[in-house]
Amino acid sequence: MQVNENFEPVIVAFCCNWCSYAGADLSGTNRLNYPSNVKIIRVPCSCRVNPMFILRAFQKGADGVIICGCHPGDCHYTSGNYFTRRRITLLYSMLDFLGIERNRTRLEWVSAAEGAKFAATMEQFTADVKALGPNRRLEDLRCRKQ
Amino acid sequence: MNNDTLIPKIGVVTDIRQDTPDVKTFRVIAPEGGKVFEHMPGQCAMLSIPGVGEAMFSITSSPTNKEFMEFSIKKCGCLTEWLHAMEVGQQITIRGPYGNAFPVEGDLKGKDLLFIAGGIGLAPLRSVINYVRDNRANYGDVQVIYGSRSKDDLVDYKEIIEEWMADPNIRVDLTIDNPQEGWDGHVGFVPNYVKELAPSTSKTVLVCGPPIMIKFTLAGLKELGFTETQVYTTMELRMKCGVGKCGRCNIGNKYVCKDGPVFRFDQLGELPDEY
Amino acid sequence: MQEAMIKRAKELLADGSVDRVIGWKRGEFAYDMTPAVFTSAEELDSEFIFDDFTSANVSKYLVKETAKEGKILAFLKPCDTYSFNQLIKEHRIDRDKVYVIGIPGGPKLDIEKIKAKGITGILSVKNEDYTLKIETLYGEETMPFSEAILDKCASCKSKKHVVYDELIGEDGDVLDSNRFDMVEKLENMTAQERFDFWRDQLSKCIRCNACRNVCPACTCENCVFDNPKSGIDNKAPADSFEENMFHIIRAFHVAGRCTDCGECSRVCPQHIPLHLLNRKFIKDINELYGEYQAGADTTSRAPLNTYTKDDCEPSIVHERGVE
Amino acid sequence: MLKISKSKLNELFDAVSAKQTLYIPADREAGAAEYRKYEKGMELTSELNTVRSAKDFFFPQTENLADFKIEGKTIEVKDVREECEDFVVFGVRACDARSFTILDKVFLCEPVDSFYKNRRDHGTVVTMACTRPSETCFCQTFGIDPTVPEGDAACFDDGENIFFKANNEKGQKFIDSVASLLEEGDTSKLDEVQAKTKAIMEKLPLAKLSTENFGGDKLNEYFSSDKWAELSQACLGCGTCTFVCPTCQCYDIKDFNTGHGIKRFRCWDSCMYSDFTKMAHGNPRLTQLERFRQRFMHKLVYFPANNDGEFGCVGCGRCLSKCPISMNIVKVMKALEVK
Repeated sequence: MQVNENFEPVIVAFCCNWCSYAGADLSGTNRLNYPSNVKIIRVPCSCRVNPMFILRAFQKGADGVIICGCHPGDCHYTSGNYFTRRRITLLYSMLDFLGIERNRTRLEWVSAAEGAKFAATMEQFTADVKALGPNRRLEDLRCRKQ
Repeated sequence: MNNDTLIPKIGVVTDIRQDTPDVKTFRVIAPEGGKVFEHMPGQCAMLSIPGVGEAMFSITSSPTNKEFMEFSIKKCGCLTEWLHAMEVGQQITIRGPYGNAFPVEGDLKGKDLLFIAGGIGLAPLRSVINYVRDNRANYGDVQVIYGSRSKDDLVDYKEIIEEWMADPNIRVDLTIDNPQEGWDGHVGFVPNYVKELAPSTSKTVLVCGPPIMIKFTLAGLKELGFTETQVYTTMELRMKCGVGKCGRCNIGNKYVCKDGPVFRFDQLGELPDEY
Repeated sequence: MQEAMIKRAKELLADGSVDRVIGWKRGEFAYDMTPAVFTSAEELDSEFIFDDFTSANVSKYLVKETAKEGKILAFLKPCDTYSFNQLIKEHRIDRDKVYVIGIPGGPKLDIEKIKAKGITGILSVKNEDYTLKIETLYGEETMPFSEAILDKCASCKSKKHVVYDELIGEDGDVLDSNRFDMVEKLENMTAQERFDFWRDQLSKCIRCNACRNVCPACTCENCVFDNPKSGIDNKAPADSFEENMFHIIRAFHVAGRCTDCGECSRVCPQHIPLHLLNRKFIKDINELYGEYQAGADTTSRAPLNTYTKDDCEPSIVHERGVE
Repeated sequence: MLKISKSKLNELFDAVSAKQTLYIPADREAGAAEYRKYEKGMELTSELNTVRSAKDFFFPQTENLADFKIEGKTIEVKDVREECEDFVVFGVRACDARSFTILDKVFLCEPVDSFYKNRRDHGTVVTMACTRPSETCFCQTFGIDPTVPEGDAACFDDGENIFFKANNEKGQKFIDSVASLLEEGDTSKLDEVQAKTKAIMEKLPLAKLSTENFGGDKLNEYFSSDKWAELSQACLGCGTCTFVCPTCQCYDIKDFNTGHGIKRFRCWDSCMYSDFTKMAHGNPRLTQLERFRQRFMHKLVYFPANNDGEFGCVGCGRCLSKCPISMNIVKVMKALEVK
């Protein structure tokens, strides 16, 4: 696939308050860089992410959506991320079934201590989405900026 | 292409008055000054905050007011909550006027008038009352019976006290549902108060308020000897277009937005009971 | 079969074991039966019908019916019993208020398939030895029974009644159906091909909500798509995105609860194969979390209401099959 | 009468579409036709009618009414209307053609709906006479003759040829624009076909359905009929009947936030939906009974009461074949009129 060098994707990252959100903070305090394309939305737990949020993000202009939660077993609410795992697996599978590019969606477990992992994950994901080009298959034309 | 009524105009909110804990009165003018459009008492306008919603509100100010329009709006849903959060200077969209009006230049002319309002029901009647006050010679006796839950819930209390009560040409009777400190007026529900006052049956009645109040008031009026042809009211149903095309505000074959909102009770009686 | 059903219904009405009967009512034509509630023997005699076209699943009506006073007799086909069970599991139906008589299932016929053969002006449809003799305004037509079978019956998953108080006729078995074939075929396509397939299908959607309103799993009091506070309420697909979103979210909301009764595809006025979305979820659940048939029992936990510590990671989606 | 051989019909389509957009009913899949923008080689369907009605051309499912830009306290209203380009809809059946007359009564009465009028002014409707009515057809109940359809111009099929007749100036203009492809033809076979169709019409299962007992004068009687409860019992509350109906015209106006402005659009709405009349303080039509009743009362009683006896139904039969539970206007009429 041809990569458009000028294309800057919009990445929406849903980050769990108890781990990856703090992980993002840590990567900041450690002066680690991660792409400015990433817009973080803080959620109380990764299982707060309703499938609708993901679709709505794509509708309103996201080119990629990533969900970050606590490592399995570490959930602040005991089991939230286990439910997330099932739910999001099925949703991503459905998006794939509908022909939406696989690399536009991702789920990563990032703890509060993993600032470096957070930065690397975002770096990688942004590059992947950038390679895919703008989101066209799950786009609301009315929201496209003229 | 011609103007389309569905494409709204801009209105600027120039004054916001907190009337009661949940009612605010908004003063609206066109951006270039003056009124956005002319109307007759009883007519409505579609107000909207784009992205939030659009809804029909009765125009509370009298057409004789040449500078601005006013809307008394009770906070009860999504749009009204946004409207209540507005600041002076904010723009809204407005389209209208919609609906028929009270027949102030027709059947009501020369008649003795009795206005009965409950709560926010004063909003559409205020327009008529002020219209009548400004054209006082055209009408006979004018009496207003207005009630609310409490003194604080009386809409436009200031205007009622300072202008209407001071006007020797109209009689105003106020009532509140329950006794309250600092209130030495009448206490009791509007329908009972109407029966107590026993107004003359020669009067034409304009009644507006919550459905339950209207129901009992009408029954009371009938007891006093009033007929349905003497009593007018205004209806409200969900509306989208305002011009009888979107198909939702009908009672039988009449559209409230186009054939209403003002109905005489004998007209309503012919329609199915679905409101 | 119809006679036996009417006879039994009349007996149960007469001895007071039930107050009402839910079944199907004769229509104007040979094929337009309406689900209906009967309260008297006379009504049953004159209007009750059970034939090759009585395909509507009546279990969802029992949500409303069991909220009323009295007991109702429901005739349930095998596939309907799965929906019924699932509704019991979700506490939507009061089991004590229903007397279930299991009746044999299909295969039922799809009038649209007959019409698709260019047969019009249909006056009557008779099944003679698995050949349909169709009397029309333009003469008699014939076609094989097998070509007019409803899609949902063609890939029937089970002839077994999972719940009943009594049976009329024999009970069958869970079938080894080929219902996932089409899903698999799609999975083996490229992403672009899949996208084109679904765009072609979903662009037909007129958002009539028939799929949602007929679905026995869609029993929310206020659907998220009707709720102005959800931010996604819409009444018409104003954009291709909204077509996708409605069907993805609807399928997701019934994932793990959908019994694959196939009503969504049956009622779709535009013939969108909506059941494929639900089957995709069922297939994924079976493959990733173990075989699960919604409605097969009333006690097991729905796959999305539970988890194991060693569930697969979502990345499995990215690793398998073709991109 | 002027005619063209059916084998040359596509030449006519090519000629028309070279000048303006042409829509014809084409097969989408076996047994399901839809109006499509004509492209070279596209075949006219052999189906009697399309799944969706032709009202889409004048009253689309969604359309943009206005755009808003909000900045601080100010709002800017953008009129997004544009003069519509001329287009031709070919092959409209008599029932759908009549539905335009009914929609006109709603949208062209004061205040005129400029969105609708714009399309109506620029659209030419070329109708096609029916030769094989289906069992679900009951247009004759509403005084429609499917062998002589309305519309700007009408076409008649005698099996080999398509004959053309103009019903008004717009239709004449259409015929003139393709005159070079047409030739004078003998209509004797056409008369035969028409007579045969008329004979079939009399044998239709719904041929005896009559509107005699309906109309505005029986408003309260029908409204309070005790049949509604039974009739509406199985209704799912979906909008299928409304959306496939050529005369249903109720709409909703909604706003959509695009992130860089507000789009106000109008879309079809259905009186069968639970939120159709829902207000902040309540709903006058709380159960499906009231909503179901509204739909049929509107078509059979309210509409004729307001429109000189014209009914809000054209008997196209779409709701008969598409209702998921097979409840429809015919069943309602038959149940109610027993009096």
